[in-house]
Amino acid sequence: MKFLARDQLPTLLADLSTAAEVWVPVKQQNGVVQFDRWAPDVDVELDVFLARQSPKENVFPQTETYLEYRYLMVCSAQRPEFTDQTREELRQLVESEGGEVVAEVPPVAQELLLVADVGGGSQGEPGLGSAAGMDDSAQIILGLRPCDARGLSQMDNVFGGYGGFYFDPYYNVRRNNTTIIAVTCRTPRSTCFCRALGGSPAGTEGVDVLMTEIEGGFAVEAVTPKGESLVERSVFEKAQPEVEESAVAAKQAAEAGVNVPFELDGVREGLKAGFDSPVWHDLAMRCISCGTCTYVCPSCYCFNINDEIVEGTGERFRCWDNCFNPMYTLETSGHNPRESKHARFRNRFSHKFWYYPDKYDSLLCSGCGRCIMYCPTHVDIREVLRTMSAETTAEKGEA
Amino acid sequence: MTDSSGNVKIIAIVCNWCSYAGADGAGTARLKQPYDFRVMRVPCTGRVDPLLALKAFEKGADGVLISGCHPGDCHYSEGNYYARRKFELLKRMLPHLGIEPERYTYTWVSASEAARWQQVVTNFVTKVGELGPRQGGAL
Amino acid sequence: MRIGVFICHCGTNIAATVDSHGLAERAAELKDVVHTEDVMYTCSEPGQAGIQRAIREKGLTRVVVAACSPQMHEVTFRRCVEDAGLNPHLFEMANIREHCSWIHDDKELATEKAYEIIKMAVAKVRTAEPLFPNEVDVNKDVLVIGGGVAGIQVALDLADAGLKVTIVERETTIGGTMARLDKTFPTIDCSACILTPRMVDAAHHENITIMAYSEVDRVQGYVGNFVVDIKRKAAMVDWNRCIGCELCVQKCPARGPDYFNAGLAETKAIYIPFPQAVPKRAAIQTDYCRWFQQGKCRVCSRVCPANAIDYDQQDTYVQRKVGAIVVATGMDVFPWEEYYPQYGGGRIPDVISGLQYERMLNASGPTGGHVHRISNHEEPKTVVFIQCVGSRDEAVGRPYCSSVCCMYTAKQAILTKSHCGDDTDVYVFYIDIRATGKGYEEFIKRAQSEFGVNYVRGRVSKLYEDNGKVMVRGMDTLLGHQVEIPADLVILATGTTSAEGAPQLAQTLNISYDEFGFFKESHPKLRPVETNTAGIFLAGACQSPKDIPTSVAQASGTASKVLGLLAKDKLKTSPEVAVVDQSRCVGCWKCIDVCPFSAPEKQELRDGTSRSHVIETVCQGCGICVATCPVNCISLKGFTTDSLIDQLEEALLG
Amino acid sequence: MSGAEIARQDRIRELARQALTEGKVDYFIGWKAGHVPSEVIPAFVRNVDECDMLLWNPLCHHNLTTFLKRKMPDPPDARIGVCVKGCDSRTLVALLQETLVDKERLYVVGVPCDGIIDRRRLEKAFSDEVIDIAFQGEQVVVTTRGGETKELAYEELLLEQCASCDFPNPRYYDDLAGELLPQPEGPPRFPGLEEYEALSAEEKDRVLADAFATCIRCFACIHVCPVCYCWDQCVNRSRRPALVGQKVAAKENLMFQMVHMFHVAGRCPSCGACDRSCPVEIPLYLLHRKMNKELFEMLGFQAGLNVEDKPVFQTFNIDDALGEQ
Repeated sequence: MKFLARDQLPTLLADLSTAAEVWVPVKQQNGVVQFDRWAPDVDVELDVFLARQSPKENVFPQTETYLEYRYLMVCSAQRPEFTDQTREELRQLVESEGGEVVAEVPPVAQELLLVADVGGGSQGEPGLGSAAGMDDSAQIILGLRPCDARGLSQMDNVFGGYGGFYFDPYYNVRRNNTTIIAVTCRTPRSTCFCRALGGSPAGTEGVDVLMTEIEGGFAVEAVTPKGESLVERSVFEKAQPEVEESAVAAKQAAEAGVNVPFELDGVREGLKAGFDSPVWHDLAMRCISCGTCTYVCPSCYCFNINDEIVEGTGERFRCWDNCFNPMYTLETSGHNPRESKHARFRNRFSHKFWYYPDKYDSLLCSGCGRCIMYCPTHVDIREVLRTMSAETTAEKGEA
Repeated sequence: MTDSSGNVKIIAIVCNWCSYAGADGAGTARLKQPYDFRVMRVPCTGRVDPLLALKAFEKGADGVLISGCHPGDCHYSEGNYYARRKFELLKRMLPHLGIEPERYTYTWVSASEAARWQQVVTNFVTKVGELGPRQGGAL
Repeated sequence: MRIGVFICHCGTNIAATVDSHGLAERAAELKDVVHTEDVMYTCSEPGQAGIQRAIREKGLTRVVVAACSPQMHEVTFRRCVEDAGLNPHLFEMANIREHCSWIHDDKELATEKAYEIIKMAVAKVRTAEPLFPNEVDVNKDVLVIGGGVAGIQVALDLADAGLKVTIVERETTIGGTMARLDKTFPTIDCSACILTPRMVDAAHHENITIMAYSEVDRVQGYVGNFVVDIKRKAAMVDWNRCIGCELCVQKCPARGPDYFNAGLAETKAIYIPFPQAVPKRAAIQTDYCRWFQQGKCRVCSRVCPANAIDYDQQDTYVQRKVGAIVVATGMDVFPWEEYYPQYGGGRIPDVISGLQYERMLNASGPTGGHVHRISNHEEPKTVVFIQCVGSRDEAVGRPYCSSVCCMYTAKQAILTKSHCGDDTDVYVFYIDIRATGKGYEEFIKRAQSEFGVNYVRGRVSKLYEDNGKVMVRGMDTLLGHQVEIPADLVILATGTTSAEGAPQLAQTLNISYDEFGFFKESHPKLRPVETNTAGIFLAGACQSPKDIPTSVAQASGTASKVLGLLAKDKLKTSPEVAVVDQSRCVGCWKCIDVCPFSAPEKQELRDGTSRSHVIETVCQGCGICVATCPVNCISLKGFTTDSLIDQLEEALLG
Repeated sequence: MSGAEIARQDRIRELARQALTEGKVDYFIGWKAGHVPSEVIPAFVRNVDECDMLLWNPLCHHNLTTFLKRKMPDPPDARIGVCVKGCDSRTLVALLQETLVDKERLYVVGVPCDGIIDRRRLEKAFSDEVIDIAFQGEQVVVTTRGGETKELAYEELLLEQCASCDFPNPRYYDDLAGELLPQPEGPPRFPGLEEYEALSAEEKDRVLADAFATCIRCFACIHVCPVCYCWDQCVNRSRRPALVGQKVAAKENLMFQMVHMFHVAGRCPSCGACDRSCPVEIPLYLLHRKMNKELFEMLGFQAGLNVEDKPVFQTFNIDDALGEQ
């Protein structure tokens, strides 16, 4: 364990920012705290309990360009047929344009070929769908809470190829270059329920370094090898025994401030048993079917992919999506299996506590409580889970 | 006045029956006009959603001009009456959105007003030209 | 998708300022463009054949022609591509002539602009979809608005061809301006002798209904299926009973100004404008009637042998369904009094308008054909005509030539000589003599040489009264000196102006009119009697000042166009109409609220919900609903939101 | 809480009970306490014995009209009782003008309102969580989770729009909960715009670009809006036409909000629901309230005043005197 004097925090940040981009919670002009790039004139905001959004966007940007492309007219008026000569001409063009031919579509359309300009980011090596062209510079996120870090770690499974599923190059390039320095909660809110999900206000899942606020500074623990090397820096002092004691006390106080509003056991079963329960209608009554809860959630990861194209030049990018969006499940036929509000509502909770755990062996909720706080109508996930747990009991009771 | 440098991009959305014909008339009369505007033809100004004008700004237009039949002369009798309320709201909101008021105008040019078309376009393009290309831009 | 782009030189009309050949090379690089060529005259026979050949040989699925305005040749090229097997709506025009080459001088900039215009057209045609017209039944009845010589001619031509025609005339009799004329040039035959038989023909024709003292109140519908509301103004006389005996007129004690005689005389409060009126029916001018103004009298009611007087009569409305409408509302005389203070502004009694003089010359007019001075009823010894009063005069906002004044002045000058004798001095002040019709120049010559009319080239600067004479001061520009003539009578060759209320009627009909109130033809040369609203046609002086021969000739031309339209049993409607994507309609019904044509309707689906549906044959394609629909689920075929955005992007991002 | 407030609350409960007992409605929408006393949330009451949980106090900010719009009633043909404040009632009137809610299936309880407090502003005064807000006469007693207590003046905590409210009384209701309040005189007020209006075009551009860079396109503003009812078909999501770019970036986000603004123009009375629902606190009132100010100056129009009026863009007047050139 190390100690960081409070007045040394800017020194640490300055030091860190020489090798990486450093992100910290910052109070914006309108009073909202969001993660922002650190710079010498930026105040780190650790008083406000949770930033408005988790730093999910640092590893999973809301909008991310996969590739840019443009059509080359190889069979235009000048080149009426697709011949070997055309192919050669195309090869030369590709060489000069620095792209990649990904499709040739003669003779049906006869007029176009697709050239990928870049893979992944906005500039760089060719390679469709690869992350080769991505900005892979290192980043350090300091000041997030353990629940936010846990949210990232839960997402890692879906993007990381867990269980042989898809490995997302974009996400992982960022994730691997990211170092997480979490800060133990000082004043948990009534909406917090990390403990109900096996977490803790001083939890270390997904954390590289955990800092705990104590008098005069922070008790600093390295959690991972990445963290070990980070705390080698000279700005960290060797911790005196009382630092450790204060840290334990601070963590215990934080733990005591977090409620356990429901039993996790039985939630999955309850959701399963109550899939068709009319109680979903009552629960969803208040929901206005927007997407706020998923976009402020540290672990919701859904996205969709769009193409936007002007005169042969286009871009393919992904954007966050959410299960309340009608197009989320809209089929090409026009049929939408989740047409009604309650069905979409049901999906969010079932996914977090039933489908995702079944597939990725992890919950998809870290109990930060943002969805409760920022829901325009204050739909309460705890109330939903409690109610659905009761569904099993009721069913069992009847049986 | 005639052909200017081409450093601003201006969209002129005109109705088929009056202003497009007025612009045609101006061409037929060889009335010289500035270079920096592109005409988009619609059947009626009533077809023009103010969001389309905003879309033009979003896509980088430095000025948007909408022109239709004079009130009372709409080929479809009512299109420009509906349109002008929307256009006026847009006109009042644009400065609020950080777009200088000179960058947008809506007006009426009839099929016989070739000279008026020339004057409208010239004035508008000149004003926008003086402001120059739009910088930055929330929209 | 295989787009062909054809870039026209239009001789040098385009090529002088736009590099058409260079554009053809550049356009070949645009996405989906597989064929480009530049053509000397694309609209010519070989030009069109070239397009058709390219469609066949290169398998084009879309065509763009960069040439003149679509208003000029869109129809031409649509037909051209259709003949080659392509849907006509997979064609788009890029206007690089009226909107580019003709308005710019700098070739480089104009070429660049033309390229962008072409790109916009290519972007538009890329999202174009094949469209197919609908067919609607055609009502073969015709409405003619205005019962002057043009309206009568149209009506008779159409009625003779077997169509049912309704003439709506706002005065109590048909006849129009011609009925007020004495003689006609260049033959000096009697106006009434030509016109009144035609009026009677119209009245007796089994296919013609005359609705006099009526006005068009509202027009709905579209070509082939107009619904017209006609207001029958209350004449205060039951015309089904009135026999036109004029007893009431003789006995009526109240007088009012006489429009028919151009204010030269007074008429009775109950009146019939002239003896040969058709229909010959009396009407009360309530403004002057003692019963209506003072609540006593009722003489007409007592003397009427037919018991036709009805003081309680109200305006009534009737509805007519017709397939075509002909507008023949004629013209009015320029109100010179307001504009020419230098001519006394109407305060010098012996200065009168050409039409007033026409009435004075007329044997059944207020003076019985006797020419005299207004001030003292003496026969004039010196008569001066002044031409171009209210014509060719930008100072009074009338830059146009009224086209009839030169000729009617010559006619009136000749008639003056014959009415007052050769010893009467007649002067005509003119700017130029316009005598372009058949026999017209010869007629002028006769006035000068045979009748001794003095033609003085120059404008009259001032008229004033002096010692019982009207002093005419002006410039003889040929001799180059001032002239001053003491005249007994001065006749102003007042110009023509559009008929009163013409702009309002144009708005009712949805047709265009110019700044002077004359109705606009669809194209001055290609579609001279059509308006921009399909099914509405023009005849006579409502379009521009015309003399009688021209009006009648045009009227017959109009009749043939109407016959051409109504020869079909079904009409194809434009497929460029609004269509609702019902899967996205949220049923807010704003479209129904805003449509001027009642084209959208609620349609119940099988699941019991209702969605909007646009009746294609009723939709006129304005797109107001499209701009109003919050979910943008209504699209206007041919002008979809996407195609507009694509064009924006081409113009702004390309 | 004042006597009047308590009387209103009692009356709401009584009317709800009556409506449910008589079978006039399938459920009744009002307000109730959330998971902490400082939080008031929409309540859906189906049983008579639940009526006592209905609340009325200056925390009842939710515009419940939003639960009447398309796709919200469950079942779709439910007969619904609903509480509306003055501002809420104008959104209801706007829906009624378009006949988009069925009057026959509706039972409206109008609640005269002295003003709602700005919870967001209040919370920013504390670093700890506010868990209780109690009303004692003109004072508001705020308690945090850590046990800190502060007394603040009610007047000073009011939402900006409430501090200069033009319609404290409902414009439309079947029954009234409490006595009508005095109707303010004078022209409508559009507070909070002066500072922004005084900025230069460049500065406004900057403010909007910064604000909309933080937008996350969650659709809260649109879904919470009672007069924005296209639901799944919102053109903001549409790819055909592609009116709004799907990238989440400042320009596209402002365009997104423009769609919302122009689509509610003439029907939006600036109830402020969108503003209060935005999770990243974008000052949407700057746009929507301004739009209403302009509409008023332009045509003397105010949205949602009388059921028989037409929304301003669904009609026209030939004599509209506007500023075209």
